[in-house]
Amino acid sequence: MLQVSHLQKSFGNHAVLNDIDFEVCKGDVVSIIGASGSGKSTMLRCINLLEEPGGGAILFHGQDITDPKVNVPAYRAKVGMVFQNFNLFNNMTVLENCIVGQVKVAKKKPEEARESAIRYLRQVGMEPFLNAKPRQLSGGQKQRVAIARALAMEPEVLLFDEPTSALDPQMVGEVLSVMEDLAKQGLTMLVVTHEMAFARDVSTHVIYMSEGVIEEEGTPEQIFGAPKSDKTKEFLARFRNTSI
Amino acid sequence: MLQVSHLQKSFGNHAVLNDIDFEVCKGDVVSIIGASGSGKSTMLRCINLLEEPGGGAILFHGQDITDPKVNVPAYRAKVGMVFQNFNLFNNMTVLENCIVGQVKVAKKKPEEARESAIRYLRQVGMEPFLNAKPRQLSGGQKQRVAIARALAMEPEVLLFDEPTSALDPQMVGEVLSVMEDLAKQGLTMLVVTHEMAFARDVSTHVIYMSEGVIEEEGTPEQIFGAPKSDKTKEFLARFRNTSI
Amino acid sequence: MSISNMNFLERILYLLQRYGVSYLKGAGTTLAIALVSTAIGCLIGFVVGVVQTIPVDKKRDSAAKRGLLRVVKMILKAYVELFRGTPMIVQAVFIYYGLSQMFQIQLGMWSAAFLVVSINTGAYMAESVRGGIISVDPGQMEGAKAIGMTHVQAMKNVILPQAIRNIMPQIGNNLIINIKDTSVLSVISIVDLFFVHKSVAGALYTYFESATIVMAIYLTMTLVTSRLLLLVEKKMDGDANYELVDTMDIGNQLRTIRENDGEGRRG
Amino acid sequence: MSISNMNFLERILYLLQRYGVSYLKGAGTTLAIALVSTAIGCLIGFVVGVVQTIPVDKKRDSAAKRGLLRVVKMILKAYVELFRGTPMIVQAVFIYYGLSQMFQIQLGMWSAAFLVVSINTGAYMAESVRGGIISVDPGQMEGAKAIGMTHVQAMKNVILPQAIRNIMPQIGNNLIINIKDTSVLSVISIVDLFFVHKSVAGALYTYFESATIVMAIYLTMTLVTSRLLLLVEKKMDGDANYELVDTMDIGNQLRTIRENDGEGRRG
Amino acid sequence: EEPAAADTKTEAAEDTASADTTGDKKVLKVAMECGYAPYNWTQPDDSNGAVPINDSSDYAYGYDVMMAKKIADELGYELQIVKLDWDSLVPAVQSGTVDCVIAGQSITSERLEMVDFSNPYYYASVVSLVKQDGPLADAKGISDFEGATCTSQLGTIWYDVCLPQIKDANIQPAQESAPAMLVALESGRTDLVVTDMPTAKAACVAYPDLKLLDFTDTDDDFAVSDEEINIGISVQKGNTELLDGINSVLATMTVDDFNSMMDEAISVQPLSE
Ligand SMILES: Nc1ncnc2c1ncn2[C@@H]1O[C@H](COP(=O)(O)OP(=O)(O)OP(=O)(O)O)[C@@H](O)[C@H]1O
Ligand SMILES: Nc1ncnc2c1ncn2[C@@H]1O[C@H](COP(=O)(O)OP(=O)(O)OP(=O)(O)O)[C@@H](O)[C@H]1O
Ligand SMILES: [Mg+2]
Ligand SMILES: [Mg+2]
Repeated sequence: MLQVSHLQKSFGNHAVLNDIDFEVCKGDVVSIIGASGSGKSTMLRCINLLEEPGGGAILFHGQDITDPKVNVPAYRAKVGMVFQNFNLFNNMTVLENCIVGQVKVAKKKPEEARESAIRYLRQVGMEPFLNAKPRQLSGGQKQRVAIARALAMEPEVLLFDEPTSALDPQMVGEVLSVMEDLAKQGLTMLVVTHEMAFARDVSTHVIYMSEGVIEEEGTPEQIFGAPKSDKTKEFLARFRNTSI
Repeated sequence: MLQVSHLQKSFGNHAVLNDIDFEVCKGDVVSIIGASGSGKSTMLRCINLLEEPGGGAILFHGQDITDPKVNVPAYRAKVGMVFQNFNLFNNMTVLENCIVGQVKVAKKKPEEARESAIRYLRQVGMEPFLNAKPRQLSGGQKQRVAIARALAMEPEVLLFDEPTSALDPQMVGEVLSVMEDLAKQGLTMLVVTHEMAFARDVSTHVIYMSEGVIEEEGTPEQIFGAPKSDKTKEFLARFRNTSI
Repeated sequence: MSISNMNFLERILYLLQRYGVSYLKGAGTTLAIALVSTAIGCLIGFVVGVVQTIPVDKKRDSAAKRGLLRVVKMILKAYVELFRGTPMIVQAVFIYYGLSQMFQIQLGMWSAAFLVVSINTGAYMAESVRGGIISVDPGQMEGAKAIGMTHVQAMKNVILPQAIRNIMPQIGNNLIINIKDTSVLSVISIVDLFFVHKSVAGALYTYFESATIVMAIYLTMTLVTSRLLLLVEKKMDGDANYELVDTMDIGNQLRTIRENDGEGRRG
Repeated sequence: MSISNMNFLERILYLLQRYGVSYLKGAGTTLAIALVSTAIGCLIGFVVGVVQTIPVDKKRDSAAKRGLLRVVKMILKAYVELFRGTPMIVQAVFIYYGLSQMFQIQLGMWSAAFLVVSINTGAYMAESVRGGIISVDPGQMEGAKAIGMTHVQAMKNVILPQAIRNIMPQIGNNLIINIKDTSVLSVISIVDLFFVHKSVAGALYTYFESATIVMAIYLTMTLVTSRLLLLVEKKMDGDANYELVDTMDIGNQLRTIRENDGEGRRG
Repeated sequence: EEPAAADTKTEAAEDTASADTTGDKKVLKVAMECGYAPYNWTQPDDSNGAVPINDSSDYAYGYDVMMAKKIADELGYELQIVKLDWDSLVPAVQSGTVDCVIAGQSITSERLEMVDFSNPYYYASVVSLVKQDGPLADAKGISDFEGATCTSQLGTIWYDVCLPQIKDANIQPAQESAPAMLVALESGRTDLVVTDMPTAKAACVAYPDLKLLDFTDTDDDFAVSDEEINIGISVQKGNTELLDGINSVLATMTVDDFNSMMDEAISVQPLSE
């Protein structure tokens, strides 16, 4: 359902993405791994059109969404995003953060929106904090609200940018199990992650990025079991030494 | 050198820290682990006096720094901090971020400050980005600059709030080795972390926090090998299942 | 006792006794025009500020839309520059007398007064709003866009509420400026507080005494309004703390909501 | 040709020919007072804004320091409220004539002019600066404090540079307000652009023609200044992109620095 | 709101175009500052026959108002006093928003190009005001003013014609209003102001330490032609009907009539109470 081809992006003279090609099918959970600064966030942002791609095409259900005629807000409503730095709305409470999109964008009834917001917040354990403002939350709490906000929009595809970076192992477990459930229900996910365990155990497909190109991609077994590229081997070396 | 006793803190009716007691000696690397929202960041912020403790004492070299007569900026200059959300200065380049404190606070000569800033930036692999502004950096890059900025102040104690959350495993390895070096040189560190591997392998002491109290503390061997409290066992369950 | 034998204070009392009502009426006029025009001006300023920050998407927007946006932005820019850039007193004369002379359009003096002050405030507020908008973390806009909000929705729900908080001190400034600047409306026959002062000074030649009275009245008005605005700021900042929700209660709440079909709803 | 037979344009040309130099001189006076006073006023505003945001630490600050801070803050607050809250024209009269009458203090008219406009601008800017400071992410202050900066250091190096960026539109507003508000200084014998207009209109009864001329001059002045300020804003925003540093080169750079003893240093 | 000013248009030449009608009586809109005693001032009540100010609860009275009443009565108009800032008196009459201005305007040839003036409705004399304890208090003529710092009101013959006659005078920029001019004198910023007798008399009541110097009929006085010191009523250019009407009323009055009317105005001005 999502096809990226020859995607390019540079900031000034600094080429950040180079000829990125891959495909995601419905229900896929794609992990994107790679070094800091290799362009993972930029790629997600391009898919969501928060950055204008410098070249190439992004097909969503066969339609090139870089096409000028595409209704961008409507597209974005179908493609959720959890930001690396959360970007919660500072002027709203936790609950309002999760309601506003449903009401204003998805045009749901307020009470319906409220119920589903509370449902998702409960899933990530943020129910007691409904009335808190973002500035009153801990890092992990913010991250969980950001996840709930994205889920509450019930998108077709979800882009996660390091969704568990601020969470403790226990919470990571809970969030991952929520994500697994969603995957089983057919939600498509692209997950930038540094949790190699997640990439290996949960995802259906792994993309390893290095310096703006896809160095290697394949099933978790291929990437973790038998990486072809030397770079991939080196990158995974520490993880494989310490944790497997 | 750092002694926390009966530390308390609440926001409104919400008690966040309850009767926290522990001691850190010179050269210790103390890991603080615990669930999201358990009060880890708040504790670090109290130690740095960014939050006013609600009760209890914090002794630094025997002097209670909650005492009104203490010169707070001078104390803070000796106690570095890496924030969970980095707090890089947006109006400065990467290099300036690492220089300004040395020049304005530590009163170093500008060229000296510049050299040591570059040295620390090189250690975290951020040398090519000297002239970038924070908004132009990736999450992991920001985190590395934040670490370099704190190191450049050459403090006696360093408080790290999840210093590797945005880093890939390879980079985590490099940052951790920098921290190990520093520990060997006698730098004292308090590290809030979700990297159980780090807590286990690098630290000299582990504190497990839960709901505002220290549930258990001890050497890594004690905590990871033979946790006494049920809560600790439960918290560590997932980590022990998957990664050991 | 003749005024020539009175001392400063006695003269002030004499003026108050004789012209007290006039002063108060003048103050009322001043306050009414300032309040209404600041409110309208803020609205204008918000609309202009928001339109001026609509990004042009070279690729996605049709040539027609881009052209239109450009024209609208140019008109708004011209509006801001023209009304910010020329003295309000001259604008008032042109609008009230000039329109009448050249196009036989006779605005009532009150409509002219509200019009002139509002569009002036709007021109200044447009710039303040622009400043308020650029000071909001760009991540907020990204967050809003990512859940599918259009530019206008994002502005309305996310950016402006935060921008307004940042420019509240500015809104206060504008209100206070207006309280004082309505004095130029004496050219179109509006008898505001300052015109009363001029009349009294011209009738009794007691400039300092009358000036002292109007300064006191002005100060009272501006102090009260700036105090009120500070309260609004405090209110906007909200509580420093929040209440934890009793999770047991949420289920009940949900049920109640369903029964009342949306009472107590939010957002 | 007699002026009664001229059309509007011809009259304007006639006025320009006859009073052109006076208009220009008036404009020069206006611009000089506005520029200098805005600059001084901004300085005052920054100092007041910064002092007003110094946090009081109930526990750590000595009673003496807290008392002093409170008194200073109260004085500054009174200054802001007094000068924002009363008409500049009355202030000018009190300062220029009142001081002379009551205390035999004879300020020169130019000093009085600069003084009055500067302290007024300062009072308004203090509020704008407050708005600018609250709009900067509190994390920035924490970052600065964590490396040991004092409140003043943090303000100077971290907060204000960002606040200034946010209130640049406001500084533009103030400059433009001042360009127009200097007209009230005619009460203390300053012959600014607007006074020239009044003189011409009063002598020839050609209000609209003269007003058109001064509006054009005001517009020119305000357009040029707001254009310049926009350039400054652009400059402040800096490049959208940065250059990667050639890491090989850094070693050389370091060496050069050492040799030149700090040329090209930063911070 | 302005009472149905709808048809008050500029075709002034056309008969009573610039006068509204309410009921059967046409309205005569007369503009003045209502802040220049004893010519015109604002008072809170209608004592002495003061006229309500349009759109205000205050009343206007003074020499100009008395004259306006007389003209309106004789010509069969209903009088409406429009209180306006000095700056906008001219645009108001030029645009037809008001019918005439009675506000102590001096008749000059230059002004006659832009508005029409009636015949003089008052002959103002020129006097000087100084401080009683100041160096000029004993001046016997304008030659004693040599080198004085002086000022007067903007757009008056006193400023434009009289002050330049003082030898080596340090002429400061003109003041916009009589009160401002007096503040300048009283505060010591200027040594001397030149104005007319009614204003000067009023000033001496408000500021007892001022001294009025009148050199009329001496050789050492300001030289002004009779024409220059005349003040007139201005109407929109070409509004001959109103102008003729006003002139016909003024023609019935003598200089003594003017003076006695002024004396009455001075006697009832607020300062005299
Ligand atoms: N300014 C504040 N006002 C009110 N409550 C706050 C504030 N800051 C933090 N809290 C609350 O204090 C508790 C502890 O927060 P803290 O940031 O210390 O957690 P943490 O252990 O660092 O969690 P994480 O691992 O998610 O970062 C949380 O429940 C949080 O909501
Ligand atoms: N606005 C920008 N202007 C200039 N360069 C940018 C900008 N945004 C990102 N970059 C650069 O693009 C590169 C890729 O950034 P990106 O955020 O995609 O990295 P990432 O793979 O997400 O890294 P991380 O794991 O650290 O978050 C980085 O070198 C970064 O400095
Ligand atoms: Mg990233
Ligand atoms: Mg934390």
